[in-house]
Amino acid sequence: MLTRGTLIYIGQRLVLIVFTVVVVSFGVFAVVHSLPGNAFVSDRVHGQALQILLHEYGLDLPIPLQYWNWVKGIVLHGSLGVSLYIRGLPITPLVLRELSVSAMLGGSALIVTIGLGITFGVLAAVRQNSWVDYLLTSIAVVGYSVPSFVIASLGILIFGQWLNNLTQGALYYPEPWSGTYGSLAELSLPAIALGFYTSGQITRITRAAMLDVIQQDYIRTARAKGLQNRVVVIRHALRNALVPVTSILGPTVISIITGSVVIENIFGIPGLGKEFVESIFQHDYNVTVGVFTIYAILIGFANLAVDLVYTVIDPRIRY
Amino acid sequence: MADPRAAAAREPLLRVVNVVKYFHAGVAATVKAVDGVSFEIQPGETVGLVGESGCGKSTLGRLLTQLLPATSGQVIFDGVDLTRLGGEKLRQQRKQLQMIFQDPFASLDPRMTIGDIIAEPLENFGLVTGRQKNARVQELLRVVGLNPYFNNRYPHEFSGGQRQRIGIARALALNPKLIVCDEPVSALDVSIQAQIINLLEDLQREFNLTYIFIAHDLAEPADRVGTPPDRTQG
Amino acid sequence: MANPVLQVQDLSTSFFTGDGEVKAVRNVNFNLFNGETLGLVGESGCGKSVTAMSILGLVQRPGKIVNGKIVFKGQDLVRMPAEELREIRGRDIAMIFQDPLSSLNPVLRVGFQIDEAMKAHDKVPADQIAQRGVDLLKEVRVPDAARRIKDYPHQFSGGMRQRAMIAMGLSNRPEILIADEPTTALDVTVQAQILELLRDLNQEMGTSIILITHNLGVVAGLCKRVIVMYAGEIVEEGPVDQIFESPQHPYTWSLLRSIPRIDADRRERLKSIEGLPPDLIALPPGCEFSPRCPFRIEKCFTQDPELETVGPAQRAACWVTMKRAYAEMGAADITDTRPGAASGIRPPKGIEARVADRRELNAPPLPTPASDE
Amino acid sequence: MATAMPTPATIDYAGGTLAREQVSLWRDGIRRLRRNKLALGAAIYLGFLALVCLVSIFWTPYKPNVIGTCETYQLPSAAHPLGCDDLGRDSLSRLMVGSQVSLSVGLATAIIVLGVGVVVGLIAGYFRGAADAIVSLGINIFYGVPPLLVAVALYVLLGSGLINIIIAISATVWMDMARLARGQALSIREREFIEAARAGGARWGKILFGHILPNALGPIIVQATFVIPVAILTAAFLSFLGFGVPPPKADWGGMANEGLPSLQGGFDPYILLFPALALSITLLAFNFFGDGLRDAFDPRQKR
Repeated sequence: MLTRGTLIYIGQRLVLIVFTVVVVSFGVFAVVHSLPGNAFVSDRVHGQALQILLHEYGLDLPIPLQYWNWVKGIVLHGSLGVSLYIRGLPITPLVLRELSVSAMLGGSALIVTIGLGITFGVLAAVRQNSWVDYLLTSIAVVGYSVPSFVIASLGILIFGQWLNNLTQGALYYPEPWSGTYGSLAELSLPAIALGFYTSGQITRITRAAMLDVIQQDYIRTARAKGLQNRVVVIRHALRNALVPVTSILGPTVISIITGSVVIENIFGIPGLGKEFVESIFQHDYNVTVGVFTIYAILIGFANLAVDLVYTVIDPRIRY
Repeated sequence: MADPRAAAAREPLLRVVNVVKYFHAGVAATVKAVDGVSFEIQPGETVGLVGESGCGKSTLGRLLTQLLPATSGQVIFDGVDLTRLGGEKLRQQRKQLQMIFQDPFASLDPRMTIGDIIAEPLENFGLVTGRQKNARVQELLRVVGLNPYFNNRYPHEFSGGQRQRIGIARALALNPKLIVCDEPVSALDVSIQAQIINLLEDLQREFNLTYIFIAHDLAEPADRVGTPPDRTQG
Repeated sequence: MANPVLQVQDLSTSFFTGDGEVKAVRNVNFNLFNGETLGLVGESGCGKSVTAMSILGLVQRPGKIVNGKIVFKGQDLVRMPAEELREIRGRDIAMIFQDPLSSLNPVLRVGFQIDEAMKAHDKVPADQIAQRGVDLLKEVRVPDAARRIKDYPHQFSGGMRQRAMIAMGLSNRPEILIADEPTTALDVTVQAQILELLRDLNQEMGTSIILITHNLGVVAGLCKRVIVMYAGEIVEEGPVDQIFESPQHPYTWSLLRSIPRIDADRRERLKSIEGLPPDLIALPPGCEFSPRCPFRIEKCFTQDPELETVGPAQRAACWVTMKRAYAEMGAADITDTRPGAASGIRPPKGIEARVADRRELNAPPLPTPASDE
Repeated sequence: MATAMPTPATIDYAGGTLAREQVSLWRDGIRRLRRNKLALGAAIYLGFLALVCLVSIFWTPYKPNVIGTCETYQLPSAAHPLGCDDLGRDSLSRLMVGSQVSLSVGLATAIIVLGVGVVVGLIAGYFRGAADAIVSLGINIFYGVPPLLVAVALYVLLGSGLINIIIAISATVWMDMARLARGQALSIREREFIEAARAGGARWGKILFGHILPNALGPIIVQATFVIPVAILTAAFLSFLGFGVPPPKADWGGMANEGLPSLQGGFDPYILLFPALALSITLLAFNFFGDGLRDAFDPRQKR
């Protein structure tokens, strides 16, 4: 249902996304290019040779001008520039490939998160103050307390060492990533380690929202109509409880992106997050800026999508 | 506004001239909450503003006390046009012009003792200090029929009717000339409503107050209704 | 007034909270007759809504029906399995609530919510549900029903929402409709329309109605018979005319006096009931109204009165009763029969209502009416 | 001002006594918190942790940074209850010292965020208009990037060191607090008692800090307790990725990082396990405590 108001709203949000992306990319651009030391330090290039290299990559220009050239490159050629570490390698195809890996991992983690979180939350609320509730809420707190690298390490320990013979390597693979994207064995452990953290938060919010909604007058009305309990819980309560749950989907996406940086590094998954950390260590700043920019765009659209989901769930919200 | 004091005793305490309030809703839409209201009140009078909920009468009450700025029009209180005042000058006028709010549960700060609530207007104008404050608060509590030793209690310990008495005590603290009562009893049980109306009547006699009474119960036009408080309630 | 369609017998419902057992409803007995409109009146917290919720089995934890029977068509609803009771809810006994905005699900269309009530039971054939939804909205006089049925609740006005609630309640042609403060959240003009609607529906369909309200004025317009509750108990019941004409319980009398009247002399003070209802966890001994009662005698502090017949079909739970109070205290009889007429009556001199509370009872009792030796 | 106001004779003290006798909201909340066994246990653990942290400043069983205190990869033993790491340092000593980093990062970040976020948020929410537009834009921009990456970038810019880590983390978590304070200010400013205060002639400073802040304090404090674990977690992530306090100073995230290769290589898993456990239990304790606090002071909780 795209009304005129909604389209205007989407337009406004796109402007905001562009603005944010520009601010973020410029900020990061300025930060990394003003860092002490530059990409060529590790190559032990000095003096005249360094000046030539800097000039070749346009790094001797004032930062605003460098940024302007960078933006021009994106707009005119769709190019995020070239790598300074592997000198001259175009970044764009590299990060796009890595993005697809990360997206696969993040998407699987999102499914884990939402599926587990909402199921646990609803069950805990419906069985409030029973052992089911205590168990599920405890799992949730553990979920958002234990760092994902701990979960990942435990996973490696359990499935990679203790149970490796038993599971025939299912759920675990030795580094490096094979490249067969979507293989369940490769994806499941990282996705669970990544999604577990946010699923705890979704459980908590879903439970709280359900408990709140169940108190509402319209739930009493639904019961007074003689509806079956299942219908009351799912159609009347959960539908309303999803409104606050939706509100943390944006932060959830951000959280998963953050987590993926760590998880990709542990499991050696060649995604954006691993690339980001490597680019920092390698002073490959064009890549750093590129990754940041892609994340900013991604988060902008994720938040926009969440806001549009709102209008589907709650008819009172119109833009 | 040439020397309002010189005018005869019939000079109205409050003169409202063509007050308009629009709210902006969305990009292009405006809601006309109050659209050109005019009336006058003589000292000691009680005027009822009656209308169904949503007709803008609560907005009007806030325009009279300048808690909301009017879009246009004048609110002349005691010869001074409040709509032209701002900041400190308007604040000074509040000494004369107080308000009793509709919801006795929402209009008292839950984190303050009722002593502090009642004394707050006095402290805002630097009118009391230390022991004086306590004495004055206890006096006000007595006036509205509450136990004066409740001054260290918190609002949630009181019933709706008692809370409304606290709100009345706060409005009386500055010895105002005019009190705008915004549906002061509509949130109370019928049996309590009468207590509060009676108290307001007593206080009016006692302190020579002028009331503007906002109510929703009589289906009469919201222009100028010279209705006494007990008639506007149902 | 042939046979009762609903019999409530010795109903007691309590809420078990951390502070103790809140006895919200205690030993309530009444019958609802076929086609009758019965008023259930009292201040907030007197147990009238809990009584209604108990009938439908909607009392939620920590609340629980601790005693009593609710007999509907020969079956006891209290002991009925949950699934059977669910079938009765909405089909045979429907309920509408005070605040129509919060009582309608905000994310579902009005029409869907009405249809859903029919789909939950097999009373209305599936292929007729959609049409009947529109017809019902027309019946409760929602203009442009065919279009409005697709709206969401927030697109309806307050009065329209309550009409939609009523349509929902009536969708399965229930035998009993319980209306819990159906007009309290509405403007006066809309209130009148809703009451008129309920009266018409009662007359046209013969639905029995229990009307719950704190406002005796509302009862006067709609009900034939009224039950007055105080602190979880029935204190007086009887035909509306009679109760208005000669209330026998001092609480009813006080309630009637506190209804403001448009034709009253404006110089006259409104009558109020001083004090507060008792704490339902720690009830006062004796009559629960005694701390606030202007006519109490010493017996009232120690012994709880039972309902006794005080007139034709009228019963009250009071040791004194107004008849005696007036006769023995020298007051005139009540003659004015208009609603609220009783507000003109003053208690005899010397027993002006005074505030009292359980905590003050250690002090010497108030001047009691001379008598009762 | 104390002019005699004769009391109207007809009114006795209305309602006589209080509607309900009740302890204040705060004391009520603390009573509920005490009953929450998990929160109580968490509080006890956190007290113990604070003690360990204090002790570790002055004393540890072995020198935490001295290489070759014992055999590398030594398994737990009586002399070294938690074993030794890949460089032969005593793990228990390092674990104790590591608590300093976690606790100081958590607390310092919470304090910074409380100061900055609350003031910024309250001002934006109360004054609305331009102030709100600027603050909201700032919040939105910071929400537009993954916080860990921002922290890494700032860390690289500012250089290593505890203070820089705290600043970098604060920059990534202030928004939640600012948004909460803004939302509270926006909603509380519409409540009638704020209107009543204005009608009584209160100035904005009094309204903002005398009325709005005390009423928003509950959620703000609860939010602050959640800032602590998030900050500790972020610090651990940073260390784990190699952006922690400079070696040889011990911190849990960095210790876990050092333990990862040995785990993957099939060596001593305890090197990773113990710091991971310490971190997890600490975060769990902060979260349980925060949850307990929120439940105890949730205004909707009635009892």
